[in-house]
Amino acid sequence: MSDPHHQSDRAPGDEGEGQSGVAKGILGYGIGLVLAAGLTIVSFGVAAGYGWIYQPGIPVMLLVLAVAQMGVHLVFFLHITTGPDNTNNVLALAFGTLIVALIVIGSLWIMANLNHMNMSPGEMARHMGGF
Amino acid sequence: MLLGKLTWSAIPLHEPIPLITSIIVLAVVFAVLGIVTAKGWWPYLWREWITSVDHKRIGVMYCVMALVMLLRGFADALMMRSQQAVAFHGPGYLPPEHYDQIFSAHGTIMIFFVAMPFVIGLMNFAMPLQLGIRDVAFPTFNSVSFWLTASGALLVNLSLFIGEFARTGWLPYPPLSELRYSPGVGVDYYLWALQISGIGTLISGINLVTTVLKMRAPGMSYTRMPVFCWTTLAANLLIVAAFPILTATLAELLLDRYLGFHFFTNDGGGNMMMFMNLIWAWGHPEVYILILPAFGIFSEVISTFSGKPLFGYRSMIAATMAICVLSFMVWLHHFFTMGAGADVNAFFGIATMIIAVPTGVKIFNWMFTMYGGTVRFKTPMLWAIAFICTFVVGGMTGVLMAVPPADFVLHNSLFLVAHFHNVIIGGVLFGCFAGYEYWFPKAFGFTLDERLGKTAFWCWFVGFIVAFTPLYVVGLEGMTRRMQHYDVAEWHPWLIVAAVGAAIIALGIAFQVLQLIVSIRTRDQRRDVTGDPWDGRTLEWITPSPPPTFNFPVMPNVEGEEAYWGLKSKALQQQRLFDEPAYEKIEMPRNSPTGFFVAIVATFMGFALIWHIWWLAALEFACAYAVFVVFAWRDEHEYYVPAEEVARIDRARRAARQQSWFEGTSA
Amino acid sequence: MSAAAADPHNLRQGHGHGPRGNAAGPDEHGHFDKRIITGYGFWIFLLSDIVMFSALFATYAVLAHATAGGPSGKQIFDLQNVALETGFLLLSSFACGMAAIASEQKNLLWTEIGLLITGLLGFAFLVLELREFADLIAHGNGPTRSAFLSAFFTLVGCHGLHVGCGLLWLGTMMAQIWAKGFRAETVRRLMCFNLFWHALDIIWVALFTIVYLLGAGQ
Amino acid sequence: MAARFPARSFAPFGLLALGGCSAVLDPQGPVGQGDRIILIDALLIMLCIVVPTILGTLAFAWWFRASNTKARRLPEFTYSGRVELLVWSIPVLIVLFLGGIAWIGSHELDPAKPIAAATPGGAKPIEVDVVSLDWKWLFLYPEQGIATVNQLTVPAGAPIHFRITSASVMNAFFVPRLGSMIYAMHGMTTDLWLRADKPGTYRGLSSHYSGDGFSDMHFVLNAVPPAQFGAWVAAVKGKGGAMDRPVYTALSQQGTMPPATYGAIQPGLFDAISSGRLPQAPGPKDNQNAAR
Ligand code: HEA
Ligand code: HEA
Ligand code: CUA
Ligand SMILES: [Cu+2]
Repeated sequence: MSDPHHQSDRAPGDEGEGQSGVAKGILGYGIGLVLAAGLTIVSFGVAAGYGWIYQPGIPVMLLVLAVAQMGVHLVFFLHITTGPDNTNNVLALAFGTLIVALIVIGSLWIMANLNHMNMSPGEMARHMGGF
Repeated sequence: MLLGKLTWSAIPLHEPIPLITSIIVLAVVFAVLGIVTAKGWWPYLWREWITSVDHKRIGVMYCVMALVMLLRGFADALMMRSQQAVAFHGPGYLPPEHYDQIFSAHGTIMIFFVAMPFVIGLMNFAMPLQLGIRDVAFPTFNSVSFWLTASGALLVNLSLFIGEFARTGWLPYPPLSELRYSPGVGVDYYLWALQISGIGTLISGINLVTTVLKMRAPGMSYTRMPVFCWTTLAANLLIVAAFPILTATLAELLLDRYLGFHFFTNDGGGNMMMFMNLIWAWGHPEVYILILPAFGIFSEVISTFSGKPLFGYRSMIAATMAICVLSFMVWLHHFFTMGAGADVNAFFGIATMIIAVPTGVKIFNWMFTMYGGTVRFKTPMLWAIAFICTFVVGGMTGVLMAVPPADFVLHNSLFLVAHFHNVIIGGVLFGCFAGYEYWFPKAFGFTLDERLGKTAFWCWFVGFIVAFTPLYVVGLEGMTRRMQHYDVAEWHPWLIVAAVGAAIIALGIAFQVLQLIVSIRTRDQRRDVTGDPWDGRTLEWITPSPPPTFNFPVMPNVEGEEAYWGLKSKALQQQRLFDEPAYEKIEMPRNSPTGFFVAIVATFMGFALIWHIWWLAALEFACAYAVFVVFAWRDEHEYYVPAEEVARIDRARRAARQQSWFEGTSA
Repeated sequence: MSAAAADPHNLRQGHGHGPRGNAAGPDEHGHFDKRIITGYGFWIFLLSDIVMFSALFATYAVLAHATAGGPSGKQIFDLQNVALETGFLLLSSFACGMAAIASEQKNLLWTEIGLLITGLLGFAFLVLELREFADLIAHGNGPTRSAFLSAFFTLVGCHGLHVGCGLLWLGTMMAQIWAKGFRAETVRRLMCFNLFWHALDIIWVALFTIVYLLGAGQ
Repeated sequence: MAARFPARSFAPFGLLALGGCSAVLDPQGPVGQGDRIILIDALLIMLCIVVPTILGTLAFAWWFRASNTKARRLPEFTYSGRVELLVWSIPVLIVLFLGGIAWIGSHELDPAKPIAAATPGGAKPIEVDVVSLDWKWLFLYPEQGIATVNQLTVPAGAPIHFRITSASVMNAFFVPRLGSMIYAMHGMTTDLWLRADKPGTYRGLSSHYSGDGFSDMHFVLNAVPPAQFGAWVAAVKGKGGAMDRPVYTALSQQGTMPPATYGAIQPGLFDAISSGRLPQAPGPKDNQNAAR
């Protein structure tokens, strides 16, 4: 009997085919490690500013690299995939991501606006001269 | 110092009002403890309640705590209403430093220790029953959640006797709440109490989300869940997503106060506006955490007492989830007047209004549920109808304040106070009362007195209107909230009317208490033998009242919406009960004192931190770690309810059903 | 397949494996798969934790320029140290994964070794972080210096606190496996620990990017 | 107060007629008038849906009561595409309308947006710098070089530009009969433009709770005919007294006080307060108890 409910859902962190081989498991983590290490090195390299990258674009580049690396962690370490057995896990993740995005973007937008509107004249002068 | 900042002067010996209150409260507490001891109830309480991990028991305890705290919150409300009724051209009877504590405590207690526990209690009680399962996902954590909430409530109430409570309003805006402007322990009481209970709430949210998503009876697909389960899911998703923000925000304020950080201070580059931003990023979702479960209760109640399935079931679900997401996009409407630019204000104003759409859909669907139904005016239904009539007014004034130019003159006025009492009392509280009357027979096995219930309802309804309509008027007359006294003659008559309204509400409360007492005394005549006193439609009515620990002798298999209604109709049609199932032993989680111990540790730790008793705090940290290790080390033991026991209980239920359905004596 | 259809009173019994339209279904005894439930609950907890961090991140981003005359990130961040920390944490995550694989094979020795390495690397990370903090404070750049430093210490320190708690938890787990072997509940807890440790790594990625790399570039 | 504005006659709360002059609904300047008309429009349009909803609920409940034998029961009526469409679209339409008002209103009535004089080419704007203290209001007139506490005199018909800050905790500056309020915050400056069209005495207050003395934190705003304004300024100057650092420092102690005037101000005082260069107000005296 194909035991439906044991497959139809999966705990986050559980790997795909259940108790598959050790080698396969190590390989998965290994790939993850290599990718993550690579992305980290590139990030630090970009930030060190060896002049590889169009200077003003660096922050964007760094953010993209970070997102990529988080994806690598999710897939290879946490085993969150888009498979049907993972739907609930992914939906929860999507909800969490949405909330994080709303909070961070919303806060930054609101606070930038407030800081701009409510800046004191004295402060303004300092701000203009500052960074 | 052995006792940190704690000295005798912290006890309000020289101030008559707090002193007398303290003495009365302490007398009542000791009387209750004394009775329990004298009657030898401790072992029973310990076994059956304090260490219980049964979701029904925990749900009931949450509700009891909410009702007790409701009395405390109401005492505060009465004091405020009477103070404002007399404090025209004079100081009234409450000096500002007391009055300021009172409204802060009132708001804090009502939101965190009345409304939250009440809705969480009802969700805990009813949701697993409706889903057809035996318990929530993490029964022991459920108990931990409850006891942490109780610990927070205890700390808040302790501030009455020892020290003081915050004088900052229910949301402690810095810099007023910073050490410089609030050097006392009041704000610390507030902060630690909420951090502790907030963790409890968060755990409860995780628990209930997991329960709904992962533990439904066979066949109970998402589109077959009762709407109350949907709103439970939505409310708990909001808890999971919003409470961490509260934790972080309060932690930042704590760091400012305890370690001299500069998050929100006037100096060091701190930014007070960041606090408003973050606290409302939690605060707005919070009000939907409160109202969504109430919406769920009304859905159940209206459908049951109209004798019809809910109208527009799928629309209801869509509306619920829409509110859930939208609630995270509107928080700026609480500070339109902080000087943000027009684009920002307008954006958040419009986002706020959009919530009126799904809410309106819900209201209309309830109306159409009654349309063509057979409406029975039992007490829960009265609360539901009154809810629609009052909530739409409160919602309307909310939308009004979502228009920024209108809010520019209404913000922080008593108009605002009227708005939120309108939605909270007319929505959340009426919902909780409806749920209380509706599920009481399920929880205790006997019904509540209808006549007294209806009298209480009418007092409440009338009292509510008399108490809060005047606040809209004085709000438009420019009266600001949190006024300890005033000298504007136009306001005075309205505030006297409002005080009369509060007195009528008090009458309603008296009748509610009376109802409970009378019903308990006459419980033998009002037994609910069938387990289905209202001719219900969802699975909680399939089990006996009160339900056995394991809820269902055999897991129900769900074949459509309104799982129980389907079964019931079929049985009635065939004029016989279904065959007896084969009973098997049932595995249930064991009781656990973990929650209780965690709460004790948390209470002492909170107290130590509030009073800067560092050795005690350190000790409690060590204890907390010890509790964790013991807990993490435990072996999970279940126990089994033997098949014979299961069979005995279910046969009794079947006999009662047989009797009432097919042998005359109808329910 | 047709268990439900053959069950007129809709109360399941016997041993048929009925259809499960959704994954939530229990088996015929009313048991749910605890591993999935526990894992899912913990996953939700992690998401809530991430939301908490997002509030701290938002605060940091808002206050990053509020240096009140004190040093800015550029002046105090030592990227080499951060790179080292990142390396430790990443390897620790990997070791944790290895321990997970070993525990799936019920291999006590390798599980313990994996966890030990995980812990040691995590500890090394923590030491580096504490050294950085101590250094800043010693130079008068503690959290009370400016709003920026308050936010910095809180955000990074909160992650560090998580790592510290994780280490305590890790120790408990190791002792437990040693003493009791691979019981179902221990394995479940180990799975949760794994999730926790990997999640911390994810947060660290956001941290080193937003706080250190972007901060140093300002 | 005479009902000068026709809109007032359909003030939605019939009750209000009893309330004497209700501040927010009887504004005396363009900002308040804008706020009020928006408030009333929004309320009316919503009442169009809210009142029928309440009546409909009561009617349905009553008609379909169990004891009514005439009611037609439709136990299967649980879905209707037409009703669904209706229940979604009516709120959507109202929100579209309200959203439009909100967008335009937010921009037109943005507190920081300068307003014109009552008559074209009329009185030129006057500047008032506002500082909220524990628990009193300090008004600085940079152009006139005078200062007042808890009393504010302005020429009727002239736009007033308020720059608002706080020396300690948050407050909100609000003159209900002139319109919009705005927060006063330490280290920050908020802008607000108001105008009083008619001479008169209007109540002003803090509409954001700020501690124990908060209830006394109100002031009077005297709008005087423009001609008298100059005389008033001269009188204040004549009375003497100066708002300088020592006086300001004394003022920033916690406490309430009756209205007062100062014939001179130390230049740059407001900028020093609002930019945080002057120390923040000290707060409660028993601060020592708060030893860490
Ligand atoms: C859940 C939320 C809640 C509830 C239910 C209430 C209920 C009431 N509130 Fe409150 N209120 C707030 C939340 C709430 N309030 C908040 C958040 C604030 C802002 C605080 C601040 O400014 O910071 C506030 C502020 C506030 C003010 C301050 C206004 C001001 O700022 O000037 C006033 C003034 O009178 C007031 C009055 C009342 C009254 C008369 C009631 C009454 O309706 C009380 C009703 C009585 C009860 C709810 C108890 C009755 C029931 C029982 C005891 C159960 C009976 C027993 C059995 C069934 C067995 N409230
Ligand atoms: C349970 C609690 C609860 C609920 C449900 C709501 C619901 C809403 N609230 Fe309320 N609110 C509070 C509790 C709540 N609020 C509290 C406690 C505060 C004050 C906190 C403090 O400062 O201390 C507050 C403050 C508050 C403000 C801030 C005002 C200010 O500080 O100046 C605003 C402004 O936009 C607002 C708006 C709304 C809106 C638009 C809704 C909407 O969700 C309402 C939607 C419902 C309807 C609109 C009615 C039904 C719909 C129809 C019949 C359809 C047709 C109607 C239309 C299309 C309009 N609320
Ligand atoms: Cu297969 Cu249980
Ligand atoms: Cu809100």
